[in-house]
Amino acid sequence: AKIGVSMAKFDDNFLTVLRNGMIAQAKGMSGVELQVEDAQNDVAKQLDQIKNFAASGVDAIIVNPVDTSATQAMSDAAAAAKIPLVYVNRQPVNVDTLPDNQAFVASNEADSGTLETKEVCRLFKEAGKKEANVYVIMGELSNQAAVQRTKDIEEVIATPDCSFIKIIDKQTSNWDRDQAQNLMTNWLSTGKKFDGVIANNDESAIGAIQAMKAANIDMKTVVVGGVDATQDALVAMQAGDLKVTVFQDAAGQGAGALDAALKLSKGEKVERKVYVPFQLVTPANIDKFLKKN
Amino acid sequence: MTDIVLKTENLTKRYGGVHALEGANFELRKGEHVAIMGDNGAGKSTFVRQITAVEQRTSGQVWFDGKEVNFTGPIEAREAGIETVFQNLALADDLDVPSNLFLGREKVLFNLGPFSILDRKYMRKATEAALVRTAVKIPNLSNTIRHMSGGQRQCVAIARTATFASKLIIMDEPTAALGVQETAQVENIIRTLKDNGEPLILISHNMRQVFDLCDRIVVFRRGRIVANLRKENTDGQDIVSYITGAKTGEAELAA
Amino acid sequence: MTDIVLKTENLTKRYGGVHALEGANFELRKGEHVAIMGDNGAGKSTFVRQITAVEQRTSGQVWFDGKEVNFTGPIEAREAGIETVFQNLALADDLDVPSNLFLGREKVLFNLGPFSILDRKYMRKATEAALVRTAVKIPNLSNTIRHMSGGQRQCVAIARTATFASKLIIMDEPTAALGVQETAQVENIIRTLKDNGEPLILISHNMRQVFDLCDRIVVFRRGRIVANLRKENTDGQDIVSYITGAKTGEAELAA
Amino acid sequence: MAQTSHGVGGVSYDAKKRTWPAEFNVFLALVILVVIFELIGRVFLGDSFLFNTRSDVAGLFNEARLQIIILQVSIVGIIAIGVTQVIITGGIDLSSGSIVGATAMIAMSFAQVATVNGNPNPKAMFLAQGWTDLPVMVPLLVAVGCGLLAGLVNGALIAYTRIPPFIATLGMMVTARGIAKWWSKGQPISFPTESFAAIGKGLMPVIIFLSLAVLFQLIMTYTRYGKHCYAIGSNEDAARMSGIKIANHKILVYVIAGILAALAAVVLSSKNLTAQAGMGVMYELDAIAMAVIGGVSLSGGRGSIVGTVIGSLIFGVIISGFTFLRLDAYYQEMVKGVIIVGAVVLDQWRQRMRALRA
Amino acid sequence: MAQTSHGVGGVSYDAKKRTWPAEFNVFLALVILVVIFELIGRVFLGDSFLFNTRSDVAGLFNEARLQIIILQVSIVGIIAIGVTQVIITGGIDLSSGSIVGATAMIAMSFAQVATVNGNPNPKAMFLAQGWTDLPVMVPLLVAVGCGLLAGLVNGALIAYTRIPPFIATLGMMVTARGIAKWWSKGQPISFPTESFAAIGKGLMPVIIFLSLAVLFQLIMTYTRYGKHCYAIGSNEDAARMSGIKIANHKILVYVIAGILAALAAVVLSSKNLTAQAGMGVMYELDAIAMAVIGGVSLSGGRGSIVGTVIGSLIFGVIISGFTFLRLDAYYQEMVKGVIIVGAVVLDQWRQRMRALRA
Ligand SMILES: Nc1ncnc2c1ncn2[C@@H]1O[C@H](COP(=O)(O)OP(=O)(O)OP(=O)(O)O)[C@@H](O)[C@H]1O
Ligand SMILES: Nc1ncnc2c1ncn2[C@@H]1O[C@H](COP(=O)(O)OP(=O)(O)OP(=O)(O)O)[C@@H](O)[C@H]1O
Ligand SMILES: [Mg+2]
Ligand SMILES: [Mg+2]
Repeated sequence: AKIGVSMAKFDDNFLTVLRNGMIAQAKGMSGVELQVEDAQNDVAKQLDQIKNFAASGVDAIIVNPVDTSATQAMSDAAAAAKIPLVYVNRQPVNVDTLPDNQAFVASNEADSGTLETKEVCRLFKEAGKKEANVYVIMGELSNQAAVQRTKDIEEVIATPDCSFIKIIDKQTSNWDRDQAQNLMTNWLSTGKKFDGVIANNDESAIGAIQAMKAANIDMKTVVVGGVDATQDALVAMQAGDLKVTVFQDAAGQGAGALDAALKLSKGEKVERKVYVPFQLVTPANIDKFLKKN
Repeated sequence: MTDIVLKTENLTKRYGGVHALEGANFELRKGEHVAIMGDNGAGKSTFVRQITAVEQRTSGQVWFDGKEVNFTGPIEAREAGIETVFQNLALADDLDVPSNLFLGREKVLFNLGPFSILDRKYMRKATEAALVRTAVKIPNLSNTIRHMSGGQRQCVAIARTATFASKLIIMDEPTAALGVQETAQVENIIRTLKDNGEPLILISHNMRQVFDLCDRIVVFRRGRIVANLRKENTDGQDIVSYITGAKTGEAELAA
Repeated sequence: MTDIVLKTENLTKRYGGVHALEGANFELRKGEHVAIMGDNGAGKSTFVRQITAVEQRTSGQVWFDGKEVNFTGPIEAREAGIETVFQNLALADDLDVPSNLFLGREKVLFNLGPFSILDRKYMRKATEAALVRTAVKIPNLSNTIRHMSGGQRQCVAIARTATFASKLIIMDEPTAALGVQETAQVENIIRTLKDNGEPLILISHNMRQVFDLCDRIVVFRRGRIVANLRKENTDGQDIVSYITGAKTGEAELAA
Repeated sequence: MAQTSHGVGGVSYDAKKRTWPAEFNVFLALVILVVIFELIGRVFLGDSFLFNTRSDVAGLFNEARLQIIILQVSIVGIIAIGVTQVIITGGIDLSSGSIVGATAMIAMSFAQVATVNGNPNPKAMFLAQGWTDLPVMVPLLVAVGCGLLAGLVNGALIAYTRIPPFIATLGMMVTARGIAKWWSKGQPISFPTESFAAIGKGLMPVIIFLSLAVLFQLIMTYTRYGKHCYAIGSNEDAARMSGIKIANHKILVYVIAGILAALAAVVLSSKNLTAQAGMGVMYELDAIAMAVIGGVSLSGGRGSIVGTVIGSLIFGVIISGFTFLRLDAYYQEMVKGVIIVGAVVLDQWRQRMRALRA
Repeated sequence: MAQTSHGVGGVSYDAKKRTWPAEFNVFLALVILVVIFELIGRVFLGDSFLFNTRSDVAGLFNEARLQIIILQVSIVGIIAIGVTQVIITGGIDLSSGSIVGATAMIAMSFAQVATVNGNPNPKAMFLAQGWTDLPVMVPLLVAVGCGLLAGLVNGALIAYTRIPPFIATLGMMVTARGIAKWWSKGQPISFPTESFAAIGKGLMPVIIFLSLAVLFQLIMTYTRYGKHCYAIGSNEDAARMSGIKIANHKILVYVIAGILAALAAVVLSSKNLTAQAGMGVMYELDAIAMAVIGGVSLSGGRGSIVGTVIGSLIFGVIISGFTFLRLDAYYQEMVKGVIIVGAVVLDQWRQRMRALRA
């Protein structure tokens, strides 16, 4: 079977693992041919890719949506071409009205920022802090995961349980380690006292850690949290610099999506929704994740 | 005073430390053809650029057609009725000959503001007619100006100026690149203008031409007007001595 | 045959449908000064551009300095010893005068390949000396060429050509924009070249100049050489009739 | 020498020796590209790029492919029509991609429905104000207004302060992207009305693109506006001295480019049934590349809309061809760069050959 | 009229009336910007932008801020040095950001350690081949090689096929980004050796940036290379007719730009202890903007490295100023665009004033 895959972007650490999970799965099966395209984070390009797949007559399409609210047009396009479609990793907005031969395999993005911030909050309490000041490093402002995770952080901090945490400032690093490093150095130049940094992703957290280390800040005194559980992040955690990150089973999602697509292409029924939960990673359970991403 | 077409008082232009034009007092009367001569870098073109407002003058005043004028750009000068052949010709290299001739005042079929439809046939015909008067040969009018010879370019610029009615024509070295025949034709055009009573300022290095065509000769030297002589009261030798500085002094005013 | 510096056979250039140059046969001997005349658009500059390889010829052959040459660009022509004042002058507008004079052959203090250190003092001095010979006045040598008057630009281009030793000098209308004094000076420069036995091709529309300075006159018309006359065997009237086409026919060859 | 004419006197001119329009070269590059894909397909995949090899559908051509080739470049193509005019006047417009983003966000928020599947629209911006289910003219006018405003700012900056177009539009690029992100604080805006959604449905984008292209090709060729674009791009000083009102003209050009970008935003968000702040990123570069591949000179004064349309088709063929060949995505970008360069090299090479042979 | 000189004869020249170097304007814009931030800070935040208001550290200035202002632009600044030379010759380089990405990936894979925290390096590219813990010269030479190659391709395309630099480098931009993604199939490459990590540590990027800037400012002013850059940018035809070897020179310029981009990649990946395929995205635009803000003319022939350095500082001040003012991230981009344009407008305005007053 020929399967067309459109990924939101290629140069994203997490999505790369997801994609590789899918490719590894396909290699193990005979007669499965994957055609993976890079939508370069462009909704319109993604829609065009689906139409290009249709023109090439693939048997099923897997989409890792750039934008979960842009999926209606994609569903329509695939339905018009009578080709099964599986969304992966990001929950499409039209999830309740998906046609019969469409499905999705995704995680609930709202969990990641919540898990991260709750753990940061717990660590502060454990350290006996009555008041904690934090900086928030956001991802790309036009990206939903960034918007969602930032919202999660704010919601957790708004709960009475964690309301002793104050956000000094929140700025964007565009997911980028270098920008995060520069941003953190700029913050350090203001001389404000702070107790932690909550970042939207691990790369930004690592950038902040590097800036703090360059400024000779004792990493035991600050709590830094990220999301993704990348290899670099896990190493930073082993070194005691990063305190919290959140794992998402990328490879598992990829493989699951491929499974669903193959079944749909054969006309079989599949579960409409598959949720793969996020998992909190701390020094306590890090060993479980070392080989995963 | 009423027959004075153009008058400048104390017209001055400096480029940084370069004093290109210093206190020029100049008058041009109705129907008069005046020549401006002077060394290279004497300030002749600078004088023209101030009058036509291609540049903004440092100080001084200009009267044109009876009133003081402060043009903010060459468009205004042109709209007021000053047609100029600039030394650098001011042609659009990528356009063909008719487009250049009618640049900025295209003939249109319907007026739809900026989106007016051009009357291309008419412009082509008119261009051919205008070029015939200069005797220049241009093998293909649809070639771009970029691909024209030096003289061809100059003839296009002259034809453009001669095609449209105006109150004052200024030509900055119009025949510099022209051949023998073309020069003769352009001189004929200038004579026709004279007969029609149209005033003209001619900048030229060609003594014969100046004496043939003009009533009065103004000499620039180092940014200053050093002589202002009626043709009858002077000769080539005299002019040269003003140009080189052998004779000096704010010269006797001709009437 | 050994005293022939430059020879072309059947040199032809077409631009699309424009036959700008058709089968030009031309010879130049050691120490000879030859003038090229002709109407605007007759193909004079085109002829120069083919010899100096600014453009690639459509057909024909060129011999220079005893051997057949096929320059692929103006650099090669220059390296072979042909110095040219082009009609469009070929100056870099944003550079100052000394930089333009030494463009492409800067004097260096240490040779470090492309990163050689320039000898700026020397170049400035040499520029002043070279410009004095043309009598042009330039108030500030550090101003960019963009801000020079037409004649000043032309003088810089001429000074550049006259400063460097060469086997053949070509000047395309070198005095077109020059004043009376400057023209006289440049003519002196050309006479000095004659005295030194350096061969020269001069394109000019100025009959007096041509008869003053050159040994032989070649007339172009509509892309063809229509006359090739020793100065002694002709006069201005005769030349004009060739230019205008009143006289025609592959003219009697001068020796 | 055959038949010669003499123009206005002068040297012989062989009128039969017509010069090909510059667009021909580009068209040739397009054809070569299609043939290459077709050949590779036949030889290595046993499949046809353009022709129909499936039994379940009728017709000579693979219509789905023909459609997507042009459909996928229609939106950037609309932008490229404006960008072409800007470049012909000697300018450049880096802001079009961001204008698309900002306009899509703003216009879409006036095109939303009140209820989705019986629930209140979760993404509606102006639900509280009751600005939902508005007639399609409202978002359209809002979009045109946005494009006009952005173009006006670009044009006025360039015309009056004389800063380089690169900087003025770079500033607009950054600012408009900021506005796009700020408008809904990064949230996408979705669920448009039926009538709004109709604008980008099916082949509508193609129809809009081609109609605009024809319109502006005519304008560039036959009107004073077009003539002045070329004149200004060719020699701005000369145009100024000839009395062309440079400032007014430039403002008009950038306003047109802005409005076209805004129209592209409408089509784009309608086609995708959503607007998001990241829309249109890098579109400006693609649009410029389409124009340049189509023979528009970046130094101004030369080029045509027709050329740009052909340039956009080259893009479309590249993208569809890659998917057709099932080329690994990693190689696609590398090869795409090579093909863009190759198309222009071919064009240059043919022009030089012609000049030499002439 | 005071003291006048007559140059080589001719009209009066008032030698005392010196024209300010163009860089002065840009510097003024920088100072104004700093003053604005200082004032806003004092009035609204009760804090100082540049001066030290803390009791726990010594010194007049807020040294941390002074450092980060320049540190954060050093890497793009290194690129801008090369881009400035390219623009002065009348070209443009859109590929530098992608060259950074590709070079960082490739060079970093030769700079990895074998073991991290006792485990084998999970990200090592050449663990199997045993190419780990190599001396720092290896990744450095690999980087220079990458930059040289990319520059050579750019330069050769532009010099020999005569395609516009915009297209040649756009092609390289797309291709090099493709290579960056393909090299490790999208995976980041991390954990470099100590010696490699030292290159980007602390203020090293600043030192490298400023040394390169001084070096190339001298080269542009005092050597034949510099003179020819200006000549080609000013009038390429004239330069060609004057016997400058245009092709060779252009290739050299693009090679230098490529190598500088590669050095920036080394510094960047060393500073961040990682290389990622997305590194350097949009750096080319920032670098070009720095140059143009610094007074480099996009039509070629004018500008200087000093100007570009000041332009880069304007960028640095903007970024730090925003964080200092704790400006909402959503507004930052909007304001940044406005400031970029404002800096250039100020420059233009002063130049025009000067021309009028002269
Ligand atoms: N924009 C400028 N900046 C600086 N100096 C200038 C500028 N324009 C002209 N100049 C200088 O002013 C002087 C007068 O120049 P102008 O062009 O008026 O001379 P001209 O009399 O027309 O000479 P020509 O006969 O060579 O055309 C010259 O020395 C010239 O170098
Ligand atoms: N690149 C080109 N493309 C097309 N036609 C050209 C090109 N260059 C020159 N021509 C044409 O070739 C003819 C000869 O031009 P050329 O420049 O040799 O004339 P010329 O004798 O030097 O004239 P002038 O005395 O005016 O300088 C002209 O008709 C010109 O229009
Ligand atoms: Mg002059
Ligand atoms: Mg000529």
